[in-house]
Amino acid sequence: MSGHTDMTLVNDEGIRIDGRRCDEKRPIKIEAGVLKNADGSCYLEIGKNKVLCAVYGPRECRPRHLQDPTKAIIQCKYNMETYSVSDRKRPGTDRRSVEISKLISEALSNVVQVELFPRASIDVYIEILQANAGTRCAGLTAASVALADAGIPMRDLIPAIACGKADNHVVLDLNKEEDNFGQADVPLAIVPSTDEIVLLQMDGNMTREELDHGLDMAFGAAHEVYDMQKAALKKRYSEIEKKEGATDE
Amino acid sequence: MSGHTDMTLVNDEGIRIDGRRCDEKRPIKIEAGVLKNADGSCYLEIGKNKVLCAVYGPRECRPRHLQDPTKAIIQCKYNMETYSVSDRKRPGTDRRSVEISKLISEALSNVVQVELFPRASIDVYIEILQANAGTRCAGLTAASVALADAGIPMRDLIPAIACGKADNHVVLDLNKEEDNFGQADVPLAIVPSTDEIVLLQMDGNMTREELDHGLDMAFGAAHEVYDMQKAALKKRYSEIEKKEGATDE
Amino acid sequence: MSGHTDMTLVNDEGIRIDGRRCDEKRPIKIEAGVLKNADGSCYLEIGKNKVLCAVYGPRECRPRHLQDPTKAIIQCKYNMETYSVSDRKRPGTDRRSVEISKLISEALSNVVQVELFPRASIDVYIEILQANAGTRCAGLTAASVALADAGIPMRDLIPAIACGKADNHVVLDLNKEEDNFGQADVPLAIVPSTDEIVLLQMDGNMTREELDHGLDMAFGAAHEVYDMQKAALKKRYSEIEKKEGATDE
Amino acid sequence: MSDYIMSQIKRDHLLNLLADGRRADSRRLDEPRKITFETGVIESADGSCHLRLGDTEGMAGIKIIPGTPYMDAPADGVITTGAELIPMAHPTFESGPPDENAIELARVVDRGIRESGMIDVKKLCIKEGEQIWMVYIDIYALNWDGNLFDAANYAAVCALKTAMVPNKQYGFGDDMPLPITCLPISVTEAKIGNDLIVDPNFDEEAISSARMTVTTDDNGNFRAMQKGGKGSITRGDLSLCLDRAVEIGKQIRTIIG
Amino acid sequence: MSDYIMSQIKRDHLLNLLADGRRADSRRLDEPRKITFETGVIESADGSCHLRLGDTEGMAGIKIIPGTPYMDAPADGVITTGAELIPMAHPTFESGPPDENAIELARVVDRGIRESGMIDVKKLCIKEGEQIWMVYIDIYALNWDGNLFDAANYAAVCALKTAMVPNKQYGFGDDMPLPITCLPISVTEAKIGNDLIVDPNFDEEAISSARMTVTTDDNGNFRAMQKGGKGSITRGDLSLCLDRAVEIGKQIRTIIG
Amino acid sequence: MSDYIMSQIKRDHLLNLLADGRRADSRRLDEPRKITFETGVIESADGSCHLRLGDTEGMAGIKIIPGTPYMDAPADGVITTGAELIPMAHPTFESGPPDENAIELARVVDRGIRESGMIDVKKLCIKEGEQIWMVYIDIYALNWDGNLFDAANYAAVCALKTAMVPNKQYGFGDDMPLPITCLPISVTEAKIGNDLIVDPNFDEEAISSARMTVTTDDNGNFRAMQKGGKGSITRGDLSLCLDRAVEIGKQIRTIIG
Repeated sequence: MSGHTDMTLVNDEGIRIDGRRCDEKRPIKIEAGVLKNADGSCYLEIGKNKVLCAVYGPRECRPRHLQDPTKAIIQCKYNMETYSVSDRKRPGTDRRSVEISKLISEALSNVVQVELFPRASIDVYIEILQANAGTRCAGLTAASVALADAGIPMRDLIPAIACGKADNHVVLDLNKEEDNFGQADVPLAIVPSTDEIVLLQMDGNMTREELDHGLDMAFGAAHEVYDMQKAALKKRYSEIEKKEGATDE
Repeated sequence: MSGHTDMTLVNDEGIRIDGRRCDEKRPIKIEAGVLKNADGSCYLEIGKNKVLCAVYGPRECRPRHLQDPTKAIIQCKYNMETYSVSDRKRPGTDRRSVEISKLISEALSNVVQVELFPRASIDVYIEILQANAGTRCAGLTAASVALADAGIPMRDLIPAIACGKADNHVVLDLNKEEDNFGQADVPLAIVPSTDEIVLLQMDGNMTREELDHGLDMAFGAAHEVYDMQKAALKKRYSEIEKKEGATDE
Repeated sequence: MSGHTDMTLVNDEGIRIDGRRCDEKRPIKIEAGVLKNADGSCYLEIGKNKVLCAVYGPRECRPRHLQDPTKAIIQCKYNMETYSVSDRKRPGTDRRSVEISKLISEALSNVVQVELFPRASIDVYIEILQANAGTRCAGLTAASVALADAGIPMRDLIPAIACGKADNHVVLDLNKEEDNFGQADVPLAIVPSTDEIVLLQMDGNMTREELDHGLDMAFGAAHEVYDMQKAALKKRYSEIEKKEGATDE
Repeated sequence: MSDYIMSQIKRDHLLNLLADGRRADSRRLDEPRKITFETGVIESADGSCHLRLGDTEGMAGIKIIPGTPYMDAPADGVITTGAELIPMAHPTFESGPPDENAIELARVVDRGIRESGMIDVKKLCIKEGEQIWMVYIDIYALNWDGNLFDAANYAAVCALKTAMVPNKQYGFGDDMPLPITCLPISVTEAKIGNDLIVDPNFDEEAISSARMTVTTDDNGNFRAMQKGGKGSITRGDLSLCLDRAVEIGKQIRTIIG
Repeated sequence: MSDYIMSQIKRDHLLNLLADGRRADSRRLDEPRKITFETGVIESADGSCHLRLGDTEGMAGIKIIPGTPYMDAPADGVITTGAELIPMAHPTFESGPPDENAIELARVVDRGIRESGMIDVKKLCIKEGEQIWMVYIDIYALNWDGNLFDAANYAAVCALKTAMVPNKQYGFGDDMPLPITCLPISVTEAKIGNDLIVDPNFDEEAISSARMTVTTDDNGNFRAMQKGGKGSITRGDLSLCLDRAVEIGKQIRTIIG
Repeated sequence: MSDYIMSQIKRDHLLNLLADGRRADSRRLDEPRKITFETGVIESADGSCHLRLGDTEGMAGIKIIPGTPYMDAPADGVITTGAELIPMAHPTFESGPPDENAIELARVVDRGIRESGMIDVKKLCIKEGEQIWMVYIDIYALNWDGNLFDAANYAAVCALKTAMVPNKQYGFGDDMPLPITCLPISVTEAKIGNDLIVDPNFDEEAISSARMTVTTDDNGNFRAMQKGGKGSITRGDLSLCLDRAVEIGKQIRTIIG
């Protein structure tokens, strides 16, 4: 978020480096149930981001001192693979991934019916295979699909998407260049049925008007992402039904 | 403790860099009860050293395998803040602080009536805000005040102070230059009521006569420090009484 | 195992750098019962390798979650002392020592009657005092002697020795130069009474014929090592008897 | 009486008060606690501040050291922010490397300082491509009574504002003040029931469902935000937080500015 | 029905099948599972391969970065291999640094690649004594259904085979393929009772007493071997493993070559 | 019979003996155990010593390696001392990084060597400001029967005394002995009841309340001291320790000198 670059991020026609308009999100692909062992899983692409998410649980919470006698805890591990970024990332946890894991765990706690599973742990593993700005939103979007795929009771899904600012334009869903050299980044995640905000961060420089405009776009786009989440789950269920039907014959 | 420097540490009149005579300790300020959450606390300055100490306990000892079924254990953590020294100290524990924590825990075990609290832990946290030679003595002196402030039964307080050698003079309470470029440093801590030695280290080069002379000075000075410890606690108790009196009205 | 060097590893007469023939192993010295505290111990030299092994157990297995309710587990720690190699080795565990510790534990599990000691741990500590190629074989050979010295029921001992290839000759028991600049290294450990293979690794480049030839030599040499293991234990038992006899008088 | 029952009683008490628009310490919902602070307290630091926000107490110290620039910004100084929740500050804090709470705290403070451009890193170049100044901001919680986010932000800002670049120590001429362009001020609110309260203390934080931190610059522009906690906020809540962050930020700036 | 009884029943079932020379998924004893793979799937990597061996699934990514050579090989590139058994891949895998299983896996794959001379490290010199290419091979298990050794080997080999040295990114001219001399292929067998079966799946591994991995080069020479597990193999077993490694290695090479 | 009862009986036995001025192994109170040692036992080290003090047994190895000097001492060699209480040496020692006992041990030995000026670090300069010799002293406990402090000190001193600076290996000319100026010898006593006993063994340490280590140089000057343990010593105790450290130090010097 340097705010300084010779690069033109948004041209005079309001078109961005990757050909998008300011209010346009990147192409998204969501697939549920992609891994055999996990209780639930999801593969998600948004632009050049590639994210894999697996869910295990509810299962015994270890270490035991983390158990909550009144409800399940959600333990998310966000992890970037070493080759997912331009410089090789050192393996292992860093401060950034600790913060993101915490925020995603908290966001998911809003919709998962944790009170049904006292003392249990619901473990969410997010692997960033390829990163291109927006991985925390991509990971969270995939995570709620994987949770649903695991059959874990939820009151809603969580779609996430960022807005921000680049070359003095308020833009939706920043790409890598806009993230590096733009002026602001505002990741947002909501509960679509109530429009509650469950994840919100911002860094950069925005006026109140810009921020309101950006959030309007992000709320709208989040509802579109929500439709794609539901479609991916519908497709998954119909595949399972087909398989089970086939087995019945 | 290089023993080599072009600096004159003690001049022909027997006056040291900071204007002290050889048998003079630095100005000391002790304040008990400075932190709200801690069960007991103490802020101490000696020369340019600034030390904060908090005590929690007796409380449940964790991890459990450290519990002693016959008495409380004293767990001290001595920690230097990153900006307390001229070069930035890396955060986290190093070998020096592990050794000092161990020695202070052992020294305090002499006076705390640990046998009254089987299985418990008494936790002593010493933070070095600013270091200028003599922090282990400063930390230990503050710790016994903080323990008393916490109302933990003790058979005495522990004052601590160093003697040493610089420019071939036996000196009391070394400052940073004398610690870096002097010839010997001898931290000492005693139980004033019995003159037992509970902490003693030495490095450098001293003859028996020099050492005896230094220890004589340090024992004397420790008794003076003891008076200041008691005064700080008396002040603290009278403040508490005043407050409680005020509440009664 | 670079395979490239200007050094002549095996000369025209088939004689190696250290004067050995291709099928000749280095001088071996084995002594059992060398440490006072350990339940069993062994000191072993092969060529310039010097290895010390101590065994403790069967004893309580900690941490508890590693306990096996049906049998003892064997926990081996292979460790190189910092000065055992030409460059100073950093203290602590590295990936190589983790792998070797695992392979030696697995090999020993073949002969120790672990089913006699449910929930217990048998701890094997191997310290490499001086390394000169072949330390995993030396360590494993010493370990089974130390286990026997500890009186732990075993169905056999395990001798270990390497074969390999250097200057296009198949050779027995590689030395350091052959290990660094030779063409293949094949550590082997067997159960002599049945000729079962319990440890086998290989890296380098060998044809089937070369490998078969090398293994023939290594099997033969392992039986010779086995005789030396038994001799060391016999010597140890007779010393113990002598002592006990002396005590009886 | 058990801890659990005590905490239930305290909880009910606080919720009853809030229902009347009141708080246990008689503050208004949008009223931060009293701030007292002292700068320059640590001579071994290049800048320092001991700050109290009510009974929450912390120390920020600045160390400025020559270092090597990053390849992609060869003339820019480097900022590094750390926060330690040392066990001195609260019975529940544990020894050891920073946990997720300490890491989040440090990163939120860091973003406020970094993204506001508070420090003009362009002026921290010693020799382009070779040597720049590295500014280490280290924050220690000394006593935790809620809202460490704002206490840490204020302490760090005050310490930076009064910090000197130690040119002399390294033979680069006279010491100079750290190049400061503005004061990023965070305002943190807790959501309890349907209410948002500014600068929650420990008891209030304990019963809150969500936390919202908004950092503004001298112009009232937004420079950093962070929602925390396992609950949610509404768009209306956010709007109130943004309004208050501007307004209260101004007040705070008059106190510490 | 308890897990223990389930596993006993499964065990007996598999042993009964093997007594008839059959396997639960109707493979022959010397028949590996189906391999499917896709290379170049990760644009941010210099080489990559997503590979499935039956239901075992992994990803290998290659990063090629300029670095400093070792003193004793001033003109040679450097190869580093890591493997992570991330908790995504199996309910028993745990977060944290690689354990002994992950380390053994990485080292066995590494030895196959290194000792076969698959990568001509002499051609990875940028400036002798100063700068060489460092080739990082990172392997992630995504779904574990047995025999990670072969899956990791095949994924790494495919990723390397299609990797490009990023000369352009560092201003050294045009990108070039990584200099590959041969394809080291491992074949892993599990010993169950007196039988040796190729490419064991999870259930088969669970009841096996020993594991034998043999890696051959294009000429059918042996380049790496590793016996694992708490059981033993006979010299006759080894002979069979060596024969099969050559034969099946050839088949695999036609699939991924 | 329980361990606890055993240890009580042993304790009473030792205390009864001490009341008569005797020790279980019939030593006088001020009599150290027999020292046997062998230097040069490790060819891969630049100096080494395997030493026994009674049944306490340890190994010290020296590695001397070119390195970069510290900024504030550009022409001085660097000394680093490590000690490992490996689990081989006693059933209570655990694997892992050095704990507080190992750290204290290493630091006390280090101070004796460093503060006595035993090694003339001024003579360990290769090129001022650029390259100096780094002397690594690594001590391993092999069998612990009490008083590791003295055993480690003696082993390290013997290893250093016989160490060679490996000039040849690095092309700096002929090897030379490490520049040694004196032999710092520590004498450790344990306080049991009101008695002080020299060189306590394991059983004696177990019932002692305090430990006092005093290190002298060839002139009988004091170079390092360390009181340890949860008990105290009197000024009179200290006086006795100082006297004995000089006297016994001389005896030890004739043995290992």
